[in-house]
Formats: sequence, C-alpha cells, structure tokens
Amino acid sequence: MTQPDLRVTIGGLVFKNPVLTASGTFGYGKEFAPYVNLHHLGGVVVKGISLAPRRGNPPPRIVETAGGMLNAIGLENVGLDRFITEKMPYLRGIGTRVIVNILGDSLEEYQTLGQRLSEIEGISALEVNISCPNVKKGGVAFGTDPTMAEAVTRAVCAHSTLPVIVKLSPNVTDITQIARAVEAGGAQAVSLINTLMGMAIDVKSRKPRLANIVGGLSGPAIKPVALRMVWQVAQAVKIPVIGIGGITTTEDALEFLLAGATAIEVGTANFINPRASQEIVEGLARYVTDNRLNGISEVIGGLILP
Amino acid sequence: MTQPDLRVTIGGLVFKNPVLTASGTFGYGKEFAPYVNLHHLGGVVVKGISLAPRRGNPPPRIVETAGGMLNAIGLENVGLDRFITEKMPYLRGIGTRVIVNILGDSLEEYQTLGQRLSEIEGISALEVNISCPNVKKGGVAFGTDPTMAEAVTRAVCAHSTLPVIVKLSPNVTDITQIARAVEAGGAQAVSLINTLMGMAIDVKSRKPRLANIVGGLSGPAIKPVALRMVWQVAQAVKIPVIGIGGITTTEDALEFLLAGATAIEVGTANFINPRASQEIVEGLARYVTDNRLNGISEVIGGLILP
Amino acid sequence: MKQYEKQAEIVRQEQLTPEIFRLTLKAPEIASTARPGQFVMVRTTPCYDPLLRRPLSIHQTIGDQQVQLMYKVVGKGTRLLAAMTSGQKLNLTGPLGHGFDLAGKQAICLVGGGMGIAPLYFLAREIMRTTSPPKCIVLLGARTATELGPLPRDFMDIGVTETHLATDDGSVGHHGFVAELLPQHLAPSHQWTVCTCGPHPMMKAVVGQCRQHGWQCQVSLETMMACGISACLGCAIPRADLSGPYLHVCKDGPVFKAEEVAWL
Amino acid sequence: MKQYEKQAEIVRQEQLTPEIFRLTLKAPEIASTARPGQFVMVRTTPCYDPLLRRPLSIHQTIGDQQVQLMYKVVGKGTRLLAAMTSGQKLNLTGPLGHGFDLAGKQAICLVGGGMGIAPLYFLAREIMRTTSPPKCIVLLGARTATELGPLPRDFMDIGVTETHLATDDGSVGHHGFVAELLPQHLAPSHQWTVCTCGPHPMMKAVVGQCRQHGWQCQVSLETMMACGISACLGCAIPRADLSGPYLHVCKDGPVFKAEEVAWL
Ligand SMILES: Cc1cc2nc3c(=O)[nH]c(=O)nc-3n(C[C@H](O)[C@H](O)[C@H](O)COP(=O)(O)OP(=O)(O)OC[C@H]3O[C@@H](n4cnc5c(N)ncnc54)[C@H](O)[C@@H]3O)c2cc1C
Ligand SMILES: Cc1cc2nc3c(=O)[nH]c(=O)nc-3n(C[C@H](O)[C@H](O)[C@H](O)COP(=O)(O)OP(=O)(O)OC[C@H]3O[C@@H](n4cnc5c(N)ncnc54)[C@H](O)[C@@H]3O)c2cc1C
Ligand SMILES: Cc1cc2nc3c(=O)[nH]c(=O)nc-3n(C[C@H](O)[C@H](O)[C@H](O)COP(=O)(O)O)c2cc1C
Ligand SMILES: Cc1cc2nc3c(=O)[nH]c(=O)nc-3n(C[C@H](O)[C@H](O)[C@H](O)COP(=O)(O)O)c2cc1C
Ligand code: FES
Ligand code: FES
Repeated sequence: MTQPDLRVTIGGLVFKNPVLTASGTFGYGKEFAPYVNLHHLGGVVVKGISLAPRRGNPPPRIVETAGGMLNAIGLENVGLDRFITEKMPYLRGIGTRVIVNILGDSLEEYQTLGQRLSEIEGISALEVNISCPNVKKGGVAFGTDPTMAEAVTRAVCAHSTLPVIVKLSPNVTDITQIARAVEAGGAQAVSLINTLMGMAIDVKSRKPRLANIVGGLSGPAIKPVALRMVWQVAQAVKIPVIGIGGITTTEDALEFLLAGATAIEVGTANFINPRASQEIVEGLARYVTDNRLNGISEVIGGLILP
Repeated sequence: MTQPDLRVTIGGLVFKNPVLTASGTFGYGKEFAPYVNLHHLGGVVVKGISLAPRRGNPPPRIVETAGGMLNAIGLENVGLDRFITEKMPYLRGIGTRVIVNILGDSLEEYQTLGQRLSEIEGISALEVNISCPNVKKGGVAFGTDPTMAEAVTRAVCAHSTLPVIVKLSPNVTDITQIARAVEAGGAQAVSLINTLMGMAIDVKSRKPRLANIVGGLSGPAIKPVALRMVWQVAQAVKIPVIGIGGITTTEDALEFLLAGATAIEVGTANFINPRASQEIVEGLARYVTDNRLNGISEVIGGLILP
Repeated sequence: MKQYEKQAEIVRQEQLTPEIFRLTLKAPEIASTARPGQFVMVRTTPCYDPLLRRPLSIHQTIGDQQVQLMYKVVGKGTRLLAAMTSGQKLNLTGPLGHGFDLAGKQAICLVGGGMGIAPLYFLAREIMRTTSPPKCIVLLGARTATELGPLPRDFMDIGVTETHLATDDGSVGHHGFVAELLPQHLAPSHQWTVCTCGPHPMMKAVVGQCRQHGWQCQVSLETMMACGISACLGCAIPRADLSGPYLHVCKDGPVFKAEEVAWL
Repeated sequence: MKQYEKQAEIVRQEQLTPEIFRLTLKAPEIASTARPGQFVMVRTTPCYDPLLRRPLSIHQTIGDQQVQLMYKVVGKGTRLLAAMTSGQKLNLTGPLGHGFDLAGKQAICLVGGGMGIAPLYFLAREIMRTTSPPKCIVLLGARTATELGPLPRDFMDIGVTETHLATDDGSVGHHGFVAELLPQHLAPSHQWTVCTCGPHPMMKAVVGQCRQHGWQCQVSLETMMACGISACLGCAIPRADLSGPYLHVCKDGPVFKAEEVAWL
C-alpha cells in the first residue's frame, strides 16, 4: 500500500502533513525528542521569541481549570541572539519545517525580528504573535485592533523574506475583521486561536491563583470557541487558515480541517500526552487510507451544512 | 447560633441570599421543585420570554464538550401571554424573588415586554438578554455594540417600573465598554456572562453537531473567562454585578463574589446536580459562619491583589 | 409526578456480553414509583468530563428497593459506568418521563432492537403481572446472536410464551429485520397494541407495519439530553405535522403514540 | 538524560494511612534509569478533568522492573489515583528532573517532612548501597505520629541506624519542628551534607540551620507543573539574588543547592 498523501501547502511551502506544534507548548523541539520523531511532524513552531531576552512573569504562572489551564508565562524567552546561537543548530537537524513565533512591543521590534530571522538558515516561516494576552504592554493592543494588526503585518512582511503567518487573538468581537485586516496587510496565512483571557481565585487566600492576576485559557475547554472562529475566518479570507485550540486527538484535528483549516497546531495536549502530535499524524494517515481519499486535502473545508 | 446574614441588595431590592438561577437552565422554577426548596434560593430567573411564542431551533440542539456544553435552543418559549397566565400563578407562590428574562428582535419588542411585565404582580425585576448568541437576528447585534446596548437599556427602563438588569455577552473585545454603556442607559445592574459562541462537528457525518451550526458554550469550561470579565466589569461600573458562568460549587460562587459580584447565577450546574443552587446557599452560610463574618457582603470584592 | 435525586449504592455489576452490562442499584424511592418506559439520569463521574448525566431506561425494578439498568458501552460515560463495582455509589435522578400506556390493552406485542430491548423487559413483566390472561408477544432484533445475550431467556423466564428473534446475520432466528416478523406473528383477529424501542430505522419500519394493519403503536424515542427534567429544552423533536411547538422527549416522552411524532 | 512515556501496570496499591497510599508500578525503563530525587508525571484519568498530569517523586525502585510512588490524597487527581487497583494501567512519563548529588559526600543527613519523606527513602537506600561505611542520619517530621505511617520502620529496615522523629503534637519523638533536631544530632566534627524535602517553612528552617553551622544543603522543591519536561515554563522560581532568568523546577530541579534559590 502506498503512503497516504498528507501534504498541504501554506504560503508557497509544502508541509509533509498538516500537524504542527503550537508555540510555547513544545519548547524548542528538543524537549520532545524522547517522545516524538520530530521529523514525522508537519512542522514545529517554537516558543515566542523577542529581540531581547525576557524573564517572563513571576510565579505562580499556571493553574489548572475544568478541561483546560490558565497560563501567565509572560513570554519568557532567551531572546533572538541566544535563540539563533543556542537553539537553531539543533532545530536545523530535526528534519521538518521550523516556524519561529515572534513578538514585540513595538512595530520596530517586530520589523527587526522579521529582518534578522530572514537571514538565518533553516527557518521556513514566521508566526507573528499579535495576540498573547499575558503581557500587559504590546500583545493585546496589536491583536484586538484591525488597523494595528494590519500595520504589524505590513511591517514584518516588508522587512522579511519569509512567509508570514499572523496569529490571531480570540478576545475580540469579530475575528473575521482582524483576519481580513492582516490579509490586506500581506499575511500569507493566519493561525488561530491564541488563548482566551481568563482568571482564577484561590478562595482560601483570597488571592488570584496567578501572580499576573489574569492568564490565557487553553486546552480542550476552548475547542468549541476555536473551531467556531476557524470556521468563520476560513470563510472570510482567501489565505490558508491554521487551526489551534484544544486539539488533542485525530478527531479534533479532523474537525478543524473540515471547518476549513489547512493545517492545525497541537498545544496544551503536548503536556497531557507528549506523543499527541505524532499520534495525530498517524491518525490522519489512517483516516485518509480508511476513507480511500486521494489525500488529506480532500478533507479541508469538507464540512456539510444542513 | 443565629442565622448567618446572606442578604445582598441589587437595584434597591433585598435578596435573602446572592444565589439566583440562570435563565434557560431552571425552566420556570417548577421543574426543580422535586429537588430544591425554591424559597431557600435568593431568586429564580426564568427562561427568556419574548412577546410572541417561539419554536426555537430544530434539533439537535445540544452537544457535550470538554467540561461544558453547547446549546442552540434558539430561545424557545411560550411567549408573554401564556407566561403570564400559565407560569406566573405558580411563580407567585415559590417564596422567593422572580426575575423575568426578556428578549426581542426590536427596541419596540423590548419596550412592550418591559411595559407589560411591569403591570404583572409578583415580578421583582427584569433581566434583559441582549446577548443570546443563538438567534441569528436580534440578540447578538444589541449586545456587541455599545450604542445599541445603551439604546435597548434606555427603551426598557423608560417603559418599565421594575429594576432592570442587563445581561451582557462575552463575545466582545472589551466587555467593560458595553457595561459602561448600559450603566449610562439606566440599568440598575448587569449580569454576565452569557454563553461564548462555539461549534462542534461530527467527523463521521461531516456535519455540524448542532442544526443551528453554532451554539452557546456554557459550564465549568467557561468559568475562567467569566470570572475575568466579572472582575473587569466590577471595577468599571458602579452598579451591582451579577456573576454567571460555570458556577457549580460554593467555592466557585465565592470566587465570583471575591471578584466583585454582588450575586451569582447557577446555570448548567443545575443539569449536572439539580440541587446545586440550594447546596451553594448552604455552603455560603457555612462559609460566613466558619469565618465569623458579619455577613456575605463582607466577601464581595474581597479579592487581595499581589 | 414524583422525582428523586439519590446516591444509589451499586448492588451488582454484571457483564452480559463484551459490550453490554447490567447494573443493579439500591434506590427505594425510584424502585417503588417507576413505571415501564421511564428512565433515570446517571452521573458517571464526580469530575467535569464527561459533564452531563447519561439517560438510561429502567430495565426492571426488583421489589420496591432495587432498580436495574442495562447499558451498552458506546463512549466515555458508559465506559466509566462499566468500571464501577458493587459497594460504590452512583448519583441518579428519576424516575423521569412518561412510560408506556397499558390501560385497557388486551393484545400487546413488544418489538425491541439492540439496547431498545432494555425498557421492554420491565414492560413485559408489568404485562404478565397485570393483564389476565396475558396476551403478549415479544419480538427481538439484533445485529447478531451474541448481542442479545441472555435477553431472550429472560423474557421466557417471566412467562412470555411467544418470543421470536431476528438477526441481521441470521445467526439466530429470522435472517433479516425484526419488523418483518410482525405480520407473521400478529393474528389479524386481535386489536394489537405494539410497543417498540430501538434504532430509529427499526422503529420506523415497525410504525409502517402498524399503519398498514391498523395496529396501535407506542414508540420510545432517544435524543441528546442535558437535564432530563424539561428544563434545558434540548431534547426537542418535531410533531407529526412538522409544525407547532416541538415535543420534548424527556417530558412528553420518551414514549409517544407513533402518530404524534414525525418519521423523517 | 533519557525519558520515557509508558503505560505502566499497577502491581500493588497499598493504603498506609487514611490519606497516604503506596503505589507499585511495572515500568522497567524508568526503574532502571531513575535516580533519587527524580519524579514522574502521572496521568490520573483518560478524560479531560483533571486535565494535567500530576508530579510524584519516585519513592523507590524495586530491582530494575518496578517503580514505587507514595502519595497523599489532597484533591481530585490523587483521589482518582487512590481508586485504581492492581492490574489497571497508568500512564507515566519519566524519570524527570535532576536528583540529589551524592558525589563524594561522606556524612549525610536526610530531613523529611510529610510527603517530602517519599523521595528521601529512595535516597537513603542509595546511600546505604554506595557509601561505605554509610554515615546517614534521618530526621522525619509530621503533624502527628499516624501521619508517618510505616516510614520510620522502613528506614530502619534498610539499615539506617539513626532515625529521629519530630511531631507537631508530640505524639511521637521530639515535640516540635524537625529542623530543631539538626543541631542535637549532627556532630560538628563532620562535614555534613543535608538533603531535605517537605513543606516550604520546614525546608526554610532547615536551610537556616545549615547556613548557621556551615553545612552543605540540598533541597527538593515543589511548584505547579503542566509538562514536567521544561516545555511550558510554568514551574519558574526566583534565583537567590531575585534577579536574572527564573530557574525551572522540572529541569534545573526539583533538587537544588539551598544557596541557588530564594527563601522568601
Ligand atoms: C430516554 C433514553 C433512554 C436510554 N436508555 C438506554 C438504555 O437503557 N441502555 C443504553 O445502553 N442506552 C440507553 N440510552 C442511550 C444512552 O443514553 C447513550 O448511549 C449514552 O448516553 C452514551 O453515553 P457515552 O458517554 O457512553 O457516549 P458518548 O461518548 O456521549 O457518545 C458516544 C456515542 O453515543 C451517542 N450518544 C451519546 N448520548 C446519547 C443519547 N443521549 N442518546 C443516544 N445516543 C447518544 C453519541 O452520539 C456518540 O455517537 C438511552 C437514551 C435516552 C435518551
Ligand atoms: C516534583 C514534585 C514531586 C512531588 N512528589 C510528591 C510525592 O511524592 N507524593 C505526594 O503526595 N505529592 C507529591 N507532590 C505534590 C503532588 O504533585 C500534588 O499533591 C498533586 O499534584 C495534587 O493533585 P490533586 O489533583 O490531588 O490535587 P488538586 O485538586 O490539583 O489540588 C489540591 C491541592 O493540592 C495542591 N497542589 C496541586 N498540585 C500541586 C503541586 N504540583 N505541587 C504542590 N501542591 C499542589 C493545590 O494547590 C491544592 O491546594 C509533588 C510535587 C512536585 C512538583
Ligand atoms: C504554557 C503556554 C505557553 C504559550 N506560549 C505562547 C507563545 O509564546 N506564543 C504564542 O503565540 N502562543 C503561546 N501559547 C498559546 C498556544 O500556542 C495556543 O495558541 C493556545 O494554547 C491554544 O491552543 P491549545 O488549546 O491547543 O493549547 C502558549 C500556550 C500555553 C499553554
Ligand atoms: C440550555 C441553555 C439555555 C439558555 N437559555 C438562556 C435564555 O433563554 N436567556 C438567557 O439570557 N440566557 C440563557 N442561557 C445562558 C445561561 O443563562 C448562562 O448565562 C450561561 O449558560 C452561562 O452560565 P453557566 O455556565 O453556569 O451555564 C442558557 C444556557 C443554557 C445552557
Ligand atoms: S433533556 Fe432537558 S428538556 Fe429534555
Ligand atoms: S513544568 Fe513545564 S517547564 Fe517545568
């Protein structure tokens, strides 16, 4: 029997399969090497990188919720220079596409990151985080205002030679409006959703469970909201959509593909089951075979409306 | 030992305790009589009422999700006249406050509902649903635009002699903006959150699991988002806030009170545990006693920030 | 219409087939008030996933103390149920809904398919107890013989003299659909009342036969349910004429007159 | 640093006290590579609530086949664990983190409080095995005697000659905090290395004593953890000087040199 065809194309790049890992949930790839054959994945999106290193928020940074978790990591990362020198050499060898997730608190920072990373060998694309709800400055503002979102997209696209994926925030009234704005700004793809802003309180101490007070909700709990937004955005834009949000099983991944996503990212599920991403690749292969499809692309947007 | 004081005041009304039931999850009260001593509750918010009866959406109308559920009931209800003749006589006898949740397609419908219900004996307040995400027309538009939200509030307040609680939609970029608008419109209180818009797909049939395609997400899964919004709104407005969203236990209720809610509504939890609302009343009484508080009001807004 | 919410102790958990289990619970209030065709809502975990209770028909009551359920493992909730053992406690609400209506029925035929057989056993026992001389024919359908487990015997043991089987693979009884057995076994001479529960296509076929022969027919329907007590309005189904307000399976049913509901 | 994700069969589940359980699992890969102080992440349910794995220290390895955990029921995850029985399978990842460093240590004192004693038993066995003549003093603290269960005996059984106890209520051993035992039992003549695990205030007191007497001190810390493999960055703790990048308990720890971390 021939290998089922799981290939998908985003921003002119062919991915061996539509299964990527979500930024901030898969470290810099290496952490999962004991559990996953990285080269079996469609790609790895690394932890968000800023120009300078960031300490992130004080602890406690995470709390479990019903079917999900809140995180307020605060975008802790090693910064651009150490990422290039310490992380890229390993990433060049993992045998799959590397997507670098970037964030900044000014247009200039986004520009510089786009520019600098374009010069680095072994990077397939950029994912621009305009939506992380954990950091008080930057992040939020960009992702919730169409004009700002378009501006950031333009800034990165203008200074980068890499395909640009813009990652959208779900904490908005109309996510299709933001999606159209970044499409107009030149994005080759959009990925969604980032975390929903949430909060938890420790009744005994009467204090917030997160030092940052609020954090980002992720995991199976948010899947229905993510799926709805992916479906809406897939109809609103012409560029490919990457679905993210609570994806834990092959069935979850198929729901997002049917809703119109060209690829998906596995996030919190990596914590529950470090092999989740690879198991989904295997599951999709089985699905294509069992249903005698020519390829996974036949599933994309295949939702049948009543 | 004397009874702990659980009384709270909203819109000039004293409630015997801060535990209400959420609209659409407690029928018209009678359905829970086998499980709960209705007069032990702070109040009962009945299923949303429109001027004319509504059939609601075709089935399937509900689907379970991780830690939550999606519903697309479509505001099925008996309509104002039958509500008054068939439901109110029973509700007058339950020995606690009755709050009527109303919804309409037009300012006029909201007005008429406010006016007509003001003439009915046995109703303590109105809860104006400007946020139900299930009905394609009406609902959504009002709740997601500050100007519209303020207009509806004014319309109801102008034509009603009852205290008006406006129920907010979480599907917005900045819920404090909507809250301030309805406060300006004359609302005596706000209640939040209504459901988050979500979706689920049956991979086997490739069809949406809800005939309405999208539905409202409720249950423990959304609690972190609801708590965050209640905390934000409590700081943004002077009128009392009623917290709703995933409240299932006494601890959950305390989280919302600490975040600044003056009262809470129990929703989806009624399905999992029909006695949930009464158990929370009992739990709050125990909490006040065990912590030697003068009353539950000492808990409201008691969150200690780092 | 009394209803109860109870922590019921598990008296016995029996595995009848690889997928089918029979659960015996101590629930006096429910046992003493339940009618054939009614159901309970079972909480399968103290945690929030799976969140909702699961509706299960009452398979039989034993004396006025015990309630017996029969269920098939189809997903995570029933899988959690199957893992529970005697001594543990299970939270039940019930008895819920309206059961079968036997008032003045003389000749009754029960047609069950798959797990739809569960509530019919309770009904058969009631018929044996109340109608004399009991005229009751039982027709049972399944994909294959093993799927029926001990059920055919169970019916004979309570005195049902006429039990006929049908399987899709012919491994036992009639090789074909159970609905096809109706005209073979129901003497035109009688005013039959047919009570049926099972997969939708099966019930649709049964209803068709009854229309043809002018037999009365009562059907027990399934929908997704969140509350089981007519609070969520999630269990709506269209009326026969497809107009007017929806019926609600948990309150107006789960047992309906065949002509009340739409057969799409 | 090898790590594994395995379905481990439960060999034995023992209830030691009303709240404390000892779980023996068949996990050859982990058993043969684990070091004292390392931990595993345990998935407590196939469902999504509770969602995250739970970190549990390795209490001991038995041969190169079995891993033993000792846990206290404090919430829903550990409650689910306690309900599991031998024969069932449990998903484990591990061994994780860095353990205690015994290299060239001569005189070692282990100070454990509550469940913090769990990893110290593994460490004690390692000391008995590797250092000769083994110089190892064990100081155990708890709220009350029953909370210690069989642990004091366990240490004696493996040849620890000096085991001293302290309880808050004086029900056994010293009436007071375990840290107070250090100066009484640690001869100044030796270059002691103190390894401690337990409630934060207890460890803080132990660290204070060590500073005073110039003893080396290794502490095993706890934080909330989502991944256990340095992917989520959720387990951050501040460095001693409160500046610079945070340390991560799952990767840089859970065992740290006392002077590395801040004692707030
Ligand atoms: C009034 C009533 C009485 C019932 N009596 C019995 C009975 O006596 N014995 C028995 O085995 N089953 C009975 N059922 C069906 C039973 O409720 C479902 O099989 C059960 O809820 C599945 O739960 P789960 O978590 O195992 O499966 P899930 O993981 O929830 O779903 C697995 C599959 O089962 C289907 N399913 C889920 N819930 C329902 C539902 N409420 N009705 C139909 N299909 C569903 C899903 O669509 C999915 O395909 C009854 C249903 C109703 C409405
Ligand atoms: C490296 C490490 C090793 C550990 N080793 C052991 C051990 O050997 N034996 C043992 O009994 N416990 C150990 N713990 C603590 C154990 O992980 C928690 O008690 C457990 O996760 C609680 O889960 P739960 O679902 O039962 O409680 P939850 O319902 O999650 O919470 C109940 C209470 O426990 C607290 N809690 C939850 N998670 C943690 C955590 N990760 N650390 C500390 N407190 C927590 C919560 O704040 C809450 O107050 C260890 C923790 C870490 C980080
Ligand atoms: C611990 C943690 C850290 C994260 N860090 C980042 C980040 O650095 N950049 C980013 O764009 N998204 C980040 N995210 C968001 C995820 O990439 C993803 O969008 C979100 O978690 C929803 O997917 P999930 O439900 O599958 O986890 C993080 C999420 C978690 C849980
Ligand atoms: C089945 C169902 C029906 C609902 N109907 C209404 C309604 O008619 N009017 C309304 O304002 N809210 C309605 N809601 C929203 C709830 O009142 C509540 O705001 C929401 O479910 C969040 O609370 P919860 O998570 O505790 O359920 C409904 C919710 C559910 C689950
Ligand atoms: S199941 Fe809730 S109304 Fe029928
Ligand atoms: S627990 Fe995830 S990085 Fe330490």
